[in-house]
Amino acid sequence: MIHYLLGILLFVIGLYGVLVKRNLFKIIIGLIIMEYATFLLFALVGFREHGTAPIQPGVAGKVFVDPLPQALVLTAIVIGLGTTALIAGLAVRIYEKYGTLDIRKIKKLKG
Amino acid sequence: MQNNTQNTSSGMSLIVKTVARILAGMIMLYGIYIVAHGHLTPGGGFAGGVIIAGSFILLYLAYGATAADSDKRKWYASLCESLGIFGFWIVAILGLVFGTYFLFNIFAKGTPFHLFSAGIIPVCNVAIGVEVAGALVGIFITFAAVKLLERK
Amino acid sequence: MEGIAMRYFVLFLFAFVMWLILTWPADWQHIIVGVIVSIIVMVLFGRLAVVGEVKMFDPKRWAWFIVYLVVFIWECIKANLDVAYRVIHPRMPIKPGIVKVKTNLKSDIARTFLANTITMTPGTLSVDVDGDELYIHWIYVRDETVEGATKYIVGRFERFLAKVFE
Amino acid sequence: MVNSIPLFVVIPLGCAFILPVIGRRWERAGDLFANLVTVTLLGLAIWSVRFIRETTVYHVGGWGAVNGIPIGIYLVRDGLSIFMLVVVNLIAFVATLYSINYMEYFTDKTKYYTLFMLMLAGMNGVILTGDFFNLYVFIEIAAIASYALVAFGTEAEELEAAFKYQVMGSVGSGFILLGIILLYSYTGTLNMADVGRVILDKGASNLVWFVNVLFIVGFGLKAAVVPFHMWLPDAHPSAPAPISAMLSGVLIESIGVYPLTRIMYNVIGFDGVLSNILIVLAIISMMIGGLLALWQWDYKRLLAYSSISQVGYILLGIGLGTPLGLLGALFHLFNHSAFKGLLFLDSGSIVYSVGTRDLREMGELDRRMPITSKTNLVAAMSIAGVPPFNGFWSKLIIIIACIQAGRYGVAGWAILGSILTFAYILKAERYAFYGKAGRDVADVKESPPFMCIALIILAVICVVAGLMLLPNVRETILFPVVNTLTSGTEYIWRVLR
Repeated sequence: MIHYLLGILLFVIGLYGVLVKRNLFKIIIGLIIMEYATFLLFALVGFREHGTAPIQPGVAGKVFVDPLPQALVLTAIVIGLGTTALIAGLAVRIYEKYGTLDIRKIKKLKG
Repeated sequence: MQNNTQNTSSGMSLIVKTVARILAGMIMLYGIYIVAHGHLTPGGGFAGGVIIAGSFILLYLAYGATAADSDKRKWYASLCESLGIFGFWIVAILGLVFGTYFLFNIFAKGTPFHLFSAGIIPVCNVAIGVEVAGALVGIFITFAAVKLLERK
Repeated sequence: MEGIAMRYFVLFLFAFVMWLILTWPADWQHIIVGVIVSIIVMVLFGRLAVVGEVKMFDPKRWAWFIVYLVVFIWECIKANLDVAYRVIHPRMPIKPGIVKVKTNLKSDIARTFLANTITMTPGTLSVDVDGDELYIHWIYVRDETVEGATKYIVGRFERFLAKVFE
Repeated sequence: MVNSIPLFVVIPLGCAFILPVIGRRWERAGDLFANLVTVTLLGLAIWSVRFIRETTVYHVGGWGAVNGIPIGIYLVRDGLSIFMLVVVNLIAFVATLYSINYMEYFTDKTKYYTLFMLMLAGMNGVILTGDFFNLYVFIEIAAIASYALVAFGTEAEELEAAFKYQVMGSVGSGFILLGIILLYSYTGTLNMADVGRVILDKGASNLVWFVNVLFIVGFGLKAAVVPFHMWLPDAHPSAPAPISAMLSGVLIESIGVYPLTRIMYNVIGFDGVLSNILIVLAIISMMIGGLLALWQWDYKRLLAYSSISQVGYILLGIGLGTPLGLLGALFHLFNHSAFKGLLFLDSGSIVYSVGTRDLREMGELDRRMPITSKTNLVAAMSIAGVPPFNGFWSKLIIIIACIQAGRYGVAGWAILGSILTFAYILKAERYAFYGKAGRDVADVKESPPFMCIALIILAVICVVAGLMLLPNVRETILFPVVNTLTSGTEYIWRVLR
């Protein structure tokens, strides 16, 4: 139970960063924390007490760690890499155009 | 980047350059090792691809942003990326073409725990490795170019 | 042109040996893949990685390399004891500073080895290289002049490195 | 033919991967390949309509069920999927046709088509997949491509809009992934049907409720339902016009509304509380979207706010949960794709010819750009709900469904919403095409041929789509689609079988 709470706490910390911070890169860091909180939670969901790696053949009666979340977390990390690269690129281009990273000064769009 | 071993004008100091020059090949070898053994040991296409990209990025870091900033390099990186993922796509639809399922394991599976085993998985790993290496090098070159622009 | 070909071949050998070490025990599958991989590495980095390829096949240089290793280990032990003495000593007799030294070594790889050797020896740390001048951070500056510092720091290794790489 | 199912994802992906290679030397490759792909997919989707009463399951990689437990990724094609496929690929086809001329504006057409194809593959994948993690992956593919497409012009406002869009979109994805993880920890499986089966067996605990909330927030962010709508009015107008049409017309529906509906109805099971939540969100969206649209002077921005309002209608029908409500919602979804796509393409034509998005600077365009103005009129009549056009029928059905369900207040809000729609669209029409010109429009010409063809296709669809309600047609096309939703968790047994 505790790992669910900690994972969601980390998620909320990231969300706080996204909502409250004013610097573009701090917002990005908040997003990354959010992403990684979910990944961590996912990896922990697959954890089994005294489990071993699920690759040995012919070991009956042993507890295996659930391998599915590990594979999926890897996929999710790759997706996270793509989004992070894209958003960092956007932030850099915004910096080129506006000359600032402060989100309060970047508002050509209203609403 | 090719022959300017005496050129100290850009990039890091001579020590870093020399070490990067010698080690880049070995890093790439290790990356390929990870990719090729993706179905036997931890790692695989993505992890190995990142290491392969690391070998190039190490060189670019050592020799400075000017070495990396070139349209030709960017094009090669993007070509690697596209061809790698296209190779994966080809492998994936081979299953469809031969009348079974998309991503069906059409190759012989071989003996477990040998290098040539597991059917299409090593092939897919190689394709992913090429793709990831190209993509990461491309991302790095793009960001390096942006930094240059700012300095001007 | 022959030099270039040799350069590629040297890298190929290096890569192949490295591959065998990684995949040991190697069966025929590993060897086939290893040859292909080594060729890929050779093509991509061959021009860059190795300079002075012919020296590779000179057994005298390898012998000097072993001598150099012995000297390095001996100096290393001495320097370790020296630093340990300074640390344990109640008054901590250190006099840190950065000194400039000169080297006669010409090739990149020899200078790199020299700088790394100096760094790996406790008490000294190479900060930067500029042409034939090295800037060294020294835990106890015995001699502030360039010549004196050169004799203390570089002189210990330079002869052997020159024999190995020049 | 079972093997046609993965083609919806495979073909656009292949096109996206090969285009960067061949498009470097061959500028026109993108135009040719992208249009071929979308035509093929539209044909496949329409051809699939004959299977609309069946549920076909495709096991990717041949990984079927072991002892009744699904272990691979399932692609599921049933009535709702086919309906959505037709909508998405129809708009995609029109958008690519339109892009041939329109994207001459921009520098790198090849990259544009690559991203477009990725987005299309993502949307088709979302629609077809029967696996939760696969759903997340496809949502992310579609979303990442759309972020990049919004920023495609790389002007200051576009970058800002894309940044905002991506931050909100990533937060939404985070919520969705968190919900999926919690569901996995509760059920131990990721297959949608299997998750539904386990929830039926174990009963819905508080965790499932928490997951429901996460999904409503996550997919609500993707669908721009009102408390989570802030990014849409910036992002959709900033994109190139065909992309605006895709984003507003189908993207928010296929990666926002569709998965939410699918999960609520077919996996977790729909009930009164969810229904009330959705109806409240729908009414707020309808009202606030419509009111804010009234204030806008930027034509594309007005249309973007109108999208929020129209998505409210769709959600209202879905929230009602009655067969008639669902029929209205799905029909409105189709109509919204058609007329909002058409309106955005028209705005693109105006930008192409006049060079402004400000309504005050337009005017007198009905004589200068006859095709654009006529098609725009059709779309405007549709969205405003003037009788013979399609928008009228879908709104009418939704309002009747409200009354039938005994929710008279909700019906009143829906009528008010449609009056608002009428008001803002009248304003746009009046200023853009019929009012006095705010600037010199003497040299304004009609847009190039491919753009006009695209406009005419959509206008024809707007006119004739009402025919889908004819007695025999609705029984063959719309009713099976509604059935997949009203049959609820029977989906589980149809998939697992």
